[in-house]
Amino acid sequence: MDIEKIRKDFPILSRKIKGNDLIYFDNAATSQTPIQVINKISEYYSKYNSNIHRGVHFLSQEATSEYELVREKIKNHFNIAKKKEVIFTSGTTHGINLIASGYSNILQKGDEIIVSNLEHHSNIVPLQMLAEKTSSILKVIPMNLSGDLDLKAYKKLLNNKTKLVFVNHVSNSLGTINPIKEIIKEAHIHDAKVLIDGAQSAPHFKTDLIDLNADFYVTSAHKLCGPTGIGFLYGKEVLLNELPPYQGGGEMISEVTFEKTSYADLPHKFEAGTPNISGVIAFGAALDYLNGIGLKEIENYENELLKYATRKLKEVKGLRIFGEAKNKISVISFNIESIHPYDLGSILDKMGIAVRTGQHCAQPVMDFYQIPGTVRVSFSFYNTKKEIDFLILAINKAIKMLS
Amino acid sequence: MDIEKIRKDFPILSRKIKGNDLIYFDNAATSQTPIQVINKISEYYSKYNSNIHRGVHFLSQEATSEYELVREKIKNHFNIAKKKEVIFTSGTTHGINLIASGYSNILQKGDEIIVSNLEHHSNIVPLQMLAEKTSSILKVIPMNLSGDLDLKAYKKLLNNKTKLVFVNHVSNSLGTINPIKEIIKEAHIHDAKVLIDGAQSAPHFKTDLIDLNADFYVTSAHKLCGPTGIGFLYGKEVLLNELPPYQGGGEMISEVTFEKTSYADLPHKFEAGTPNISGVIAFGAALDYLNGIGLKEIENYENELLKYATRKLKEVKGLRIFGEAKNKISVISFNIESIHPYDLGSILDKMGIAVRTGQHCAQPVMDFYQIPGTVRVSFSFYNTKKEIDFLILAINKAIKMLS
Amino acid sequence: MNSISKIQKELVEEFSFFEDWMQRYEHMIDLGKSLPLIKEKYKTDDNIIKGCQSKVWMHAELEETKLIFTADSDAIITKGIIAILIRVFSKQHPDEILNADTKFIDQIGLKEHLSPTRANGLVSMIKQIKMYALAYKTQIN
Amino acid sequence: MNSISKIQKELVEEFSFFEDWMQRYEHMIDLGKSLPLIKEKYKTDDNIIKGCQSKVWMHAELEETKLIFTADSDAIITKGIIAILIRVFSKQHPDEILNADTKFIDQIGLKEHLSPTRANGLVSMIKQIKMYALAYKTQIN
Ligand SMILES: Cc1ncc(COP(=O)(O)O)c(C=O)c1O
Ligand SMILES: Cc1ncc(COP(=O)(O)O)c(C=O)c1O
Repeated sequence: MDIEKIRKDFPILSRKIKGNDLIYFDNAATSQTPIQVINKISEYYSKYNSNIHRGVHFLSQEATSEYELVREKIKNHFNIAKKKEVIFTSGTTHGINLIASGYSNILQKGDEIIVSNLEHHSNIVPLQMLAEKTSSILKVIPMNLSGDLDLKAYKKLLNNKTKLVFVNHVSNSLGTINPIKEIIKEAHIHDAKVLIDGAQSAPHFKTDLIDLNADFYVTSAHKLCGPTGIGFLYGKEVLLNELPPYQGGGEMISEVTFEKTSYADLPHKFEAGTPNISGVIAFGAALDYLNGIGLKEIENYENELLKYATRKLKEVKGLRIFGEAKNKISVISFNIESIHPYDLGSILDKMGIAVRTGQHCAQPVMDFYQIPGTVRVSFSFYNTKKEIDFLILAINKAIKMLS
Repeated sequence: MDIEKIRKDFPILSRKIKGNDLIYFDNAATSQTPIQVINKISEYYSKYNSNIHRGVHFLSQEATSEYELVREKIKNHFNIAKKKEVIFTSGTTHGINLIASGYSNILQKGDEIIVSNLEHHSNIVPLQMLAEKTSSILKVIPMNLSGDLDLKAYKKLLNNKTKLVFVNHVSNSLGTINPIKEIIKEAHIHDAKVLIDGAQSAPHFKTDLIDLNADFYVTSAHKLCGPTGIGFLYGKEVLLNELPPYQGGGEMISEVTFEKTSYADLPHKFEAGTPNISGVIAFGAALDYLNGIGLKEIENYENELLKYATRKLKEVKGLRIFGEAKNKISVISFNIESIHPYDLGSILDKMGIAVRTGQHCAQPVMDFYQIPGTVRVSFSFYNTKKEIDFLILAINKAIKMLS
Repeated sequence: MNSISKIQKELVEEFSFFEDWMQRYEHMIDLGKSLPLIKEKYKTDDNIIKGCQSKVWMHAELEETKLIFTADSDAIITKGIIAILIRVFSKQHPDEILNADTKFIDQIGLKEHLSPTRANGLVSMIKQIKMYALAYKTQIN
Repeated sequence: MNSISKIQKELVEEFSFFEDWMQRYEHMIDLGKSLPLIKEKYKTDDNIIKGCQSKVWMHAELEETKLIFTADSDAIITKGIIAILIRVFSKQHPDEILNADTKFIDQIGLKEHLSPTRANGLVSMIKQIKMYALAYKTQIN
């Protein structure tokens, strides 16, 4: 992996922030976009922008086939059985809501839903809404100090009332890689269906959905070097067929009269309205880009960054890392004794370093540690050890200012 | 208006299709994108791509303020009272579903919803779903042969059980401009709330939401020279506050614990998850572009194209226009005796002319005329009379081939 | 070379005479005019093939060991397409229909000249033809 | 020139000495250390000002005709911001507080150096100060 060459693909990385080089360590919030993806968007709007699927004309045909090609790419990349099991969404949050809302017609009073303590709000709130609507019960897999889920406790939560389990593959606040294969297997013993939130895992290592045997899977392109406003939902065909459509509109119907409307087949049933066509096409370019580098290469390099940064950060006096799971991705949440994360983040920003501070949309994790929030640095394959060294310098400078 | 100069802003217009210049007459499906909008997208991803609202760092601040600036632009462009009444959606379909779904907790058995016969499927199916869920009754404003709504019949449909009226400002299949100000006024007498589907009107003339006194309004950027995957919903503050959130996730909460979650205020309550940030920002650029030309100028010029094309088309033997309302925009739906619209569309396509054929997601309109579909040409301000002349030539050639 | 391959070869040659798509379309439309029409009584909803903006009705019946196809469409280009298929597959033995490949479609350049909706329709028609072959095959045996 | 404007002018001058944001931040942090602290008993949820990632508690009480503000925050930069505001608005008559403009904030360059969340927080703090002024104004009259 030639990092210097890779960095040149990302125009934003040459930005200066108040005289300093931009150091972008907020990759868990959104990834940066290579020129190949930006160019694909321009190409779309300059050459074959058109509404898809229903058009007889040339542009519409080109746009449709580019769009459908991406469905195929996603199928291959994530090892999905059938193309029609890939539903385009506007992102992870949309995908989770689509499934949660679909089960509001299926779940019965007293049924149980399991979620983990490590989730992003997007994987909590829709389930709270579902539980309220159906009078089902939301149960929480507890976590421990290292940031791992308590699998023993999970197994005890499962029973024949458990209908759904929603868990993220990787925690966005701590970086923990959850043992989802085992989680799925256990759930299936009780015939519960499992949704995996892949927002934080898809960017960092290869996901094989057939091997995992997940029932549903969601992720967002904007964390995968792709554009905003697009993601996809995978669902097993039989399960998706059981769910009612989420939104009504064009594209998702086969016949409309005021007396009776019949719905189209998968995937269209869940893709109402004009989709984010340029987003889908650019998402395809992003996958091509990542595969051009190689997800294994990315994983190895990011692991190296994680190890290096962890070691360096631990040398900083008073610094405590939250989340030290054995299996984790290149996300480090930390605080420094008696310094508010927001203060530290502000000073780092002034030195050109973009980090995130606060609760990271994961208030239950913060509540668990009884902290108001953390500073989170998250690395991507275009980051370098040199940038990490500068981070350490900057942190030490900030500590001086803030004490 | 300098059309030649304007045409140069649209890279796609210089495309050749099988040796012919592209003539794009499918503007009602999606509009083309000026270079100013394309460049704005590239700029976003090259300079300040970042997740918004929660970030301490510079990029996030820039992205957030550009994003929020567009809310302001929309507020001004559509004359909306308050910024927080502007909710970003993924498009018209999403906006309609959000409102329809919100009323599923409010409508009671026996309540009535009115829709028109002239609607796009996106403004029918969500209401059918709502009616089914709430056991309310869906009533239809009939249309007449000219493609106008029957307002007398509408008034008779209204009563004190009417809770919602969903009507488009302009029909996408026929081009009819509906008298929505009157429709809204009548509905308000019965305290019914009105949603206006502005997908086809916003591109063609100025909309003043305070003057119209609409309760809800939706439209899509992709028909307004903007990108795909983004639109907005306007709703009166008091009404939006009464509706439950549509999707759960990040951004739309103020506090999350497993026991109790509280929702954020408008507009965030309805904007769960990472939004289509680049889409929003490019939408802003599109509005700037249109305002740079002037909506009044656009309206006048398009009216000229409409008149010219209508006259020329009527000279074609056997051609029948569907929808000849006095007030209409530059959309013409037609058929030629004993020629299937799909055949005609295919031949036109081969000559580089992009038109749409079929039902235009408005099956009830086709059912009304008892036809399988039409050929629809729809003009935008970058089209020319010369292109219309070529269309007429091409139609005559196609008729020879197909008879 | 069996009969199906021969007809396919003929068709490919026939179409290769034309220099542009316009002429090819005209030829296809001409072929459509000689389509062996389905009897009105078979024009039922059951016999409609989905996947087209236009409607296609198709019917098959056995004459000794050969399948005879008749069809119709409300669109003339679609009629041309189905006429081409019927020329290839009608009056053939179900086994031969089942074994036949459909490379000739690409060779004619049909797919690249059809809209995807129509190309889908074409695929549906071939599927339907093979389904009939499968169904009648058992009747013969 | 009334007392509020004078203090504002002083502050603007004070900050103009510093050449870069780093020094300005350091100065702000220093000011934060001299913030008149709110009494623990007033550190209730009622007195929290929303709109910040960090928490801000503020309390006001009347001493004759002047309002006295005390405050605290869990973040040190936020303490600096509120210290600046208190220096301007504390020990002033409610009327003067209500009439005061807040241009000095832009003149110091505070807003452009703060994150929008913090800038929002700043706006909320000023709002809160003016609310207190409004509430106590009626007590005086
Ligand atoms: C009148 C009308 N309503 C709704 C829609 C749906 O818009 P979108 O597909 O952008 O959600 C359209 C566009 O096709 C339309 O023309
Ligand atoms: C684990 C996890 N789940 C869900 C989300 C929500 O993704 P989006 O905002 O793209 O819908 C995120 C991203 O912030 C995340 O990290």
